[in-house]
Amino acid sequence: MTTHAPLAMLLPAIPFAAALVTLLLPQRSRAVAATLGIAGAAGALALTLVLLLTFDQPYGGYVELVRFGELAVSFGVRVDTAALLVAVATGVVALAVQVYSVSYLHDDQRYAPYAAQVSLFTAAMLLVLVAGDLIVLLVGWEVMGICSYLLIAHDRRLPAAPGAAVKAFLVTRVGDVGFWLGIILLGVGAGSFRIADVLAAVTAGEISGTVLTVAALGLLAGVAGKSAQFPLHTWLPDAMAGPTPISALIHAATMVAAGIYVVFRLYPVFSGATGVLAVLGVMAAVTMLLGALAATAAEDIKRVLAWSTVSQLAYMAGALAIGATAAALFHLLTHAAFKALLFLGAGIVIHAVGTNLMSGMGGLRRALPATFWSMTIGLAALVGLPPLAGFWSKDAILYAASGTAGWVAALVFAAGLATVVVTAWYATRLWLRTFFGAPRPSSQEGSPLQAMAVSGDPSSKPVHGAPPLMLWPVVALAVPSALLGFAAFAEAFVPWLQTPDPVEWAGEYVAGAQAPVPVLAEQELLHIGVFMVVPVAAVALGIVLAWAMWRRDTAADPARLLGPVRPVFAHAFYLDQVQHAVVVRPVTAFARAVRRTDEVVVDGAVEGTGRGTLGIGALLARAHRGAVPRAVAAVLGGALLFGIVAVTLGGAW
Amino acid sequence: MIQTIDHVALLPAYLAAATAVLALVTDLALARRQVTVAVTATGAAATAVAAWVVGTGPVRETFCLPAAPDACSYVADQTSALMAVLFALLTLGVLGLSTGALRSLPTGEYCFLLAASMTGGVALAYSRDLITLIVALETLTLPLYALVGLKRRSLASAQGAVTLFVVSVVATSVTLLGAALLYASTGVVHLNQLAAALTGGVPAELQTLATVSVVLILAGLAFKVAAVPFHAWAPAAYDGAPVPVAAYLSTASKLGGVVAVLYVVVLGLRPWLDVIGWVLAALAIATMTVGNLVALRQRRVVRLLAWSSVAQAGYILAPLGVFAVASGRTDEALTLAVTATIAYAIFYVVIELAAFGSVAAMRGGDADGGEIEAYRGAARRAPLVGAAFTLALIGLAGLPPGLAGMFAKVAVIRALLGGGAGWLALIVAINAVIGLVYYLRVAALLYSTPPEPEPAPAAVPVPAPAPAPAPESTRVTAPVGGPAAAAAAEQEPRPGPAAGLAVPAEEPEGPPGSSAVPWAVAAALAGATLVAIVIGFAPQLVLDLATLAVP
Amino acid sequence: MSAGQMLLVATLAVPALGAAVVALLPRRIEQGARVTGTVAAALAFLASALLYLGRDWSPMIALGTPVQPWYQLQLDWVPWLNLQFHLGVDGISYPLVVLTTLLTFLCCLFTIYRVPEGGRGRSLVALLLVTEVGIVGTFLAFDLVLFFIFFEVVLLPMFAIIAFWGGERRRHAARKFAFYTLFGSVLLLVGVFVVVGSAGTADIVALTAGEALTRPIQLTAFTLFAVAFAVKSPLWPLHTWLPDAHTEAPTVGSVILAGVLLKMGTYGLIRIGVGVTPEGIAWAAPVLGVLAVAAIIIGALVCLAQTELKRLIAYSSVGHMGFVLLGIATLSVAGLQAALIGNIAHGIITGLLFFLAGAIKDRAHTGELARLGGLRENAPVLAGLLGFGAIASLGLPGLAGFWGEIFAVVAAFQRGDTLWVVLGVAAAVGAALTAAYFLRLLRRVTHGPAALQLTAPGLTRPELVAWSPLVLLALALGLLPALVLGMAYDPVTALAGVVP
Amino acid sequence: MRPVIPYVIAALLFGIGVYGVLRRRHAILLLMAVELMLNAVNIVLVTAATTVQATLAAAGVGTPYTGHVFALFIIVIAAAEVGVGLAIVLQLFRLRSSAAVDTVPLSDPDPPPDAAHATAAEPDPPTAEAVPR
Repeated sequence: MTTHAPLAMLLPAIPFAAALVTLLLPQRSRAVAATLGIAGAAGALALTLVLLLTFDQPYGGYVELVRFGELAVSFGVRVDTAALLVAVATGVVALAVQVYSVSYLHDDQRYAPYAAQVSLFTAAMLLVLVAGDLIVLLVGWEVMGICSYLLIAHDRRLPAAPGAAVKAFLVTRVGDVGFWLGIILLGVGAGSFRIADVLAAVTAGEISGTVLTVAALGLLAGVAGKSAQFPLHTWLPDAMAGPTPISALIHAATMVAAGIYVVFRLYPVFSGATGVLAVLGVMAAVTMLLGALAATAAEDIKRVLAWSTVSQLAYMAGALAIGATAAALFHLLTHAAFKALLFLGAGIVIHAVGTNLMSGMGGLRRALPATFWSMTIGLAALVGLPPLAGFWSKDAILYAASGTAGWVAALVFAAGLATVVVTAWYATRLWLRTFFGAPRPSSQEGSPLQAMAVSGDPSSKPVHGAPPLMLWPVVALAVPSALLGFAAFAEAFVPWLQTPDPVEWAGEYVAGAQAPVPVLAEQELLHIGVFMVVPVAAVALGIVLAWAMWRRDTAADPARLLGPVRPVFAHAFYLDQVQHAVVVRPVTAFARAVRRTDEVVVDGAVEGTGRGTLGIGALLARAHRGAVPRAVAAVLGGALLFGIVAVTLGGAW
Repeated sequence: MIQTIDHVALLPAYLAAATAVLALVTDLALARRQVTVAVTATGAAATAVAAWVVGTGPVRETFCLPAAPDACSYVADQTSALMAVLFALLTLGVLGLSTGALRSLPTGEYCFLLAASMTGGVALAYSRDLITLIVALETLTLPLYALVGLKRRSLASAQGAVTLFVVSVVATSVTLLGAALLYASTGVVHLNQLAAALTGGVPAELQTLATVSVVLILAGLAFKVAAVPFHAWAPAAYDGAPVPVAAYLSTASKLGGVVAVLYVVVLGLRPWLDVIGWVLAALAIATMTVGNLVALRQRRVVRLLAWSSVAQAGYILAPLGVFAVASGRTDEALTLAVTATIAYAIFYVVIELAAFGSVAAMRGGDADGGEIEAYRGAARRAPLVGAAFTLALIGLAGLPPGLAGMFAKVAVIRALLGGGAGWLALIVAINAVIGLVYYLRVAALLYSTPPEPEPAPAAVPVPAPAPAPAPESTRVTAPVGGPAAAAAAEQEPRPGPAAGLAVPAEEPEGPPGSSAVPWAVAAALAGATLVAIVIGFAPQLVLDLATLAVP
Repeated sequence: MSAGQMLLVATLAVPALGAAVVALLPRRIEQGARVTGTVAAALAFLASALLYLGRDWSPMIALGTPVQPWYQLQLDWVPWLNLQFHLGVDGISYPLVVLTTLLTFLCCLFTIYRVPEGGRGRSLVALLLVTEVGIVGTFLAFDLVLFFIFFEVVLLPMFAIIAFWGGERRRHAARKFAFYTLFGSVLLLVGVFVVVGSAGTADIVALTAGEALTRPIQLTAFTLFAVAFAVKSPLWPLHTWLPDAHTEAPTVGSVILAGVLLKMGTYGLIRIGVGVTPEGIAWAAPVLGVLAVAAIIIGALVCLAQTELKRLIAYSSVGHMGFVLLGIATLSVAGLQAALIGNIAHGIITGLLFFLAGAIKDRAHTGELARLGGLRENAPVLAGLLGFGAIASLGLPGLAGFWGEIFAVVAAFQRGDTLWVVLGVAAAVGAALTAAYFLRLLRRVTHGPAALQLTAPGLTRPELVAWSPLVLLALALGLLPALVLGMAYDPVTALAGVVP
Repeated sequence: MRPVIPYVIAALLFGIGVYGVLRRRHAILLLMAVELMLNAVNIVLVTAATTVQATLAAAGVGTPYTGHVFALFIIVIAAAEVGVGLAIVLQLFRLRSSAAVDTVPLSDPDPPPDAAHATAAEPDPPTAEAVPR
């Protein structure tokens, strides 16, 4: 049994090295930066595949970094199939994004730092995936956050970008406060930060009761922040201000999925803590519906996809809440594929049309045929049309929800089913408004469609065909979106998705030690049976509804028929404004108050003592302004005073 | 029968008196300034050497009572030797500083009065009974009235002299009343006999009388040290007097007060420390606090130095305040406290001499201290003198570049905490902070940008600012010497006095008529600063001397 | 005089002589004086770095005294005051000494090319060297009275630096700094002699081991020490001198002030507070903890409402030192180690931030956030560095600031009882607030449209040379905290053993 | 038995002296008051000397004249003080044509532009109490 711990440690190192080298390059060298970026992503992907193929059982390896008292922090890895599968997904999407960005940002002269930051992000994501130590996991976790901050604010032209970047980082950072506390409670409780020790301690019951619950809730807060779950979801739609490939990589496939992955990896902590999974379940249900409904009324194509991501992540969270960890991970993988595809496709569409708003699109199926077909596959997978990947993974979740006892499962199932309908609705709306109907002139003049509309000839090719470097990744991603579902049929694949039983290999692996085969909790992923009809019917319902509303007036937006509810959905239930009013404004007001008190009271006291001393000095000086008799009086008076006091009190003390 | 008199013990006093007479005769005979000053200087030096030589010898006692041979009026032991040497050296130093001022003062009278005052000081050092002590104190003070009023046609000088005279006379009468009542209640005058009488306890009905008399004596002596509330004369006298006389007032005259208090308290009133302990503590606290607070508001340099010397008197008396606490009255605590007082006194007089020396060197000629504002940027024109003045000021504040001052304050705090008077140590600490406020104001002023030479007619005696170096920045000229000189001065020994002679050659001379610093003033200043730096780096020398000198 | 002892003396003597030489050079040689000063600073840095080699490799914890200096130099200076010229270095003080000499060297190097207004560069270099003597002396002193003397040596040179080369209200700020710090150090003096009075010796090595001090003595002494060190490493209520001093000080002054001057307070608290008066600090630990967390929260909130660049960075120091003091207040090995690395990290990062703030202020002639903006448009490298500094300072994991903050919270949690857990949580919230105000700073200064045109926006070579070591150190310490904590582990474990 | 009357006389004399010192404006008269105080001290000393002499004579120890010697010294001191004092007051009178003690300020007057040298003859005698600064 060969363990590849050192190799696994190398995994985050490759893109990190690429990032460092690209950062040191002068800004002008685009070609070198691009190649380095692609090489980094490809290298990581290749190494992951090697590790996956030569994998036989989970292993870990640790190098002690630093010791604080008896708590040590060690740079360690803990590799299992789940980690490697998500790593493969990350690698694929990262490679696709690097290739795609080369042409998408062809006119951006700050490409080198952009490529470096993407590589750095990939390294951080891989670090989170393979980290064997909670603190190292936290390092990867926060470096991802800062990379998303830097990349959102990358585009100089968008005035909203800096604000969105700060909002993204701060909302996740608020969640991370809980994450910090969770990790610290677990580490202090277990006496070590290694995940293996922590899980062993949890299962052995050393950490239990309120400590475990609070730690789990803390981790949950961090996950909610990072995976944009209610109530910390407000940053994801605004993060769309970043370049589209970034939205694809970070805000669709990898970073937002990291939260779900951490819950998967530390599952014993959550299952051990009473009531935490219930909280997760409720949160998931709420977020599912919230995301889907908000997507229905969004006008910007990227915001639709962002809200869709929020609701799909809620699916995965729901699955975790009811114990279907394999289904959750399976949906994570399929979602990574088709959501990345959709975003990159949207990028091509925006590139072609020149605007994000769907009002400026229409009838693009002939102008961008390849994009049209791949996005159709993507949308179909998103909706869950059999036999595409989305159907199998979402169906697994719904089936698991229906099969598990308890009100949480019922809630998840109900919300899931409703969301399937709404998802189908907005997906079809997007599909029809972008690719069908008459091409609508976008508000910004000079867009290629403008030319097409003016010339009245729909068939004339718009100036911007999809450049090959952007098209190939989209098409490539279409393959897993379509076929990944069938992987569920391969019996080797299912155990890969299982969470290895924590107790079995709690001990770290010294290279070469014989590790027992993990006993798998039998979760079967696949079932063919009558139950499959229910979700398919829901999808059909959603599609027909959307199609009917659209057919009435192909130029107008089907969302207009939502009536009074539309603005509520468009502003996502005004949660953004609520968050601003409840959190942001009070904190800034309190800060101003604290500053004033600090300057007036504390500083005032200090300056006051200064002025007071000078005042007393002035007083005494005035007392000395008299003439000589006053001095003589002072001498005699002083002698008299001292005499009287000496006589009366005597040597009393 | 004729009392045998030990003339060797009396040698320093003889030499001092002889100096005074010789100064008068030389002035009468030759009437040349340099010769008179030279004679007085050699006389002072001879007194110092004689006092040192007598001090190293065995303890010599003379003028003893026939009946009680141990009760002697004139004792030449180590304490007396140290004090006598200090008086002589201070007189020598002040004489050095006076060469500038002597251009407009009657040299003969000046030197005679100075030597007479020195004789009083030397006699005070050796005195061991109340009569000799008070008479010596008067001999020390009387010439000062005249010295302060010596500036002809200067109203401030005359007013200063009258202030000093009136308050001093009243204080002396209070002291004399105290001494008389003490003699009435105990029947003895010699300090060691007094101590014996007080241990035995005074008859009950005379207890209050004795207490009052002791307090009155302390009040009178506190006047000499310019302790609050007996201090009001100091600012007017210092400001009116010529700068060297102000130097003498703040060093020698104050040292005389301290010596008198020490002898009376430690030798005479040893058994009654509990009675007078709180008096000393109250005096010290009042003096420190009032001295520092009023000094904050002063606008003239010499007045500021006067108030600062009032505050410093508070620091000197502070260790004696430890007697107010029972744990402070043990022998071990007493030695600690007295050593600290003497050490602080020595550090203080050296730094004070350097401070007044710098003022004399900067103002030159016979000008008075002048406004503080006039010193703005003075350290740029005369970097070395500026550096010495800054070092002296920082020494008085008790901060590291002025290591001597810092060790002095550390010794006081050590003595207070050794004797268990923590609260007094805190008060001294707080006063050190207040003290830094005005010392730093003047020191920073020295190095700040000098005022544009506006055509103000004020005859600023300071040599006109050197042609401003090319302004390399929009700000007015940068500090030429730079505070680094002060900081650097602390690091390596100052170049020999010779180098500190005239203002360094490269410093282009101001307009004609402004006098370069006379060599004697520069020598005295350089000597004082050098001594300050040496004892700053090796304070143990002073502390050993002080331990030896505990009476 | 062994090689080690020679190095100890050299680390102090070289800058002192350098300052003297620079001050006494004739006024014509302006540039030359500054270069000699920088050479002296470089030699001092070299000597301090070599201190590490000279240590004996014997097992760190010899029996007996918990303080085990690598080597020490002990000469009698003033027996009457129990004062010995007793220098020594060990795992705790070595990183701080090297940080001081490095920062001073960088500042002197920086001053060769850019002299702030208000005075000549040579005087500034001389004063920096004297300040270095004071700070390094404080870190090397193993005698309480000597510690006090070096504690005070720093005061006047720093006053002069602020008062002559500072900004608009430099006089007021310098005076406030001088009197506030002197107030602290005179209390230290009284505390020192409370200890020396009752223990009979001022030798820190002996005092840490011995049980000479009774409980009441330790309590009174510690209260005095606590106030003195709280003034120096500004603990919240006693911090108001810091914003004025840092804002008005010239760039190099702010770097030294924030970089190492604050560490004298925290180092003193560790070496003397924990070492000499363990019962005192054990008794006062909760109060210290609460004030530290108050410093974190209030520091962060005030920064959130700040409108001036340098003042914001100054107040951020109050927050960061809050974390360090929380680490010390926990009195556990993890807490003290968190404090040590927090010290070094804050020194490096805030030093870099002040260099950058100074550069921005020189180019934009204003520090007001309202008028700055869009720095990355016309000065991308400077904006990038400011971004790096801000991100490092907000405690991004992987950079130096993170370890100090998280392990202070870990140590608080390890104490276990509710007060400390609440303090830990509050500190974690404080860390989030820190992220908020730094990102607000970046948004105001670097992002957005170019607000005003800068004079000579490009970075000059000397600036890059002066700043690159700090950037590299921030990254290196982030990835390898063992650089500092490796050598500090044994002495800290021994020191923590003393606490009851 | 201790003689009481001389002490009472001395006390009264000292009281009058103190009153004189505090009330009198003219320097010379103030000097006279001080002389009174000193003479009061002399009385105390002489009476104390006699009582000491009486007690010591009984005990047979012979140091009888300390008190008297002290009185002599005080007379000498008083004489010296008067000598110097009169000279100083004269100088003040010549400069200010008034020897009123209460016009001699303790603290520095408001610094007129040229405070260095007061002009020799003051044109108008200063008012009773200088304007409070």
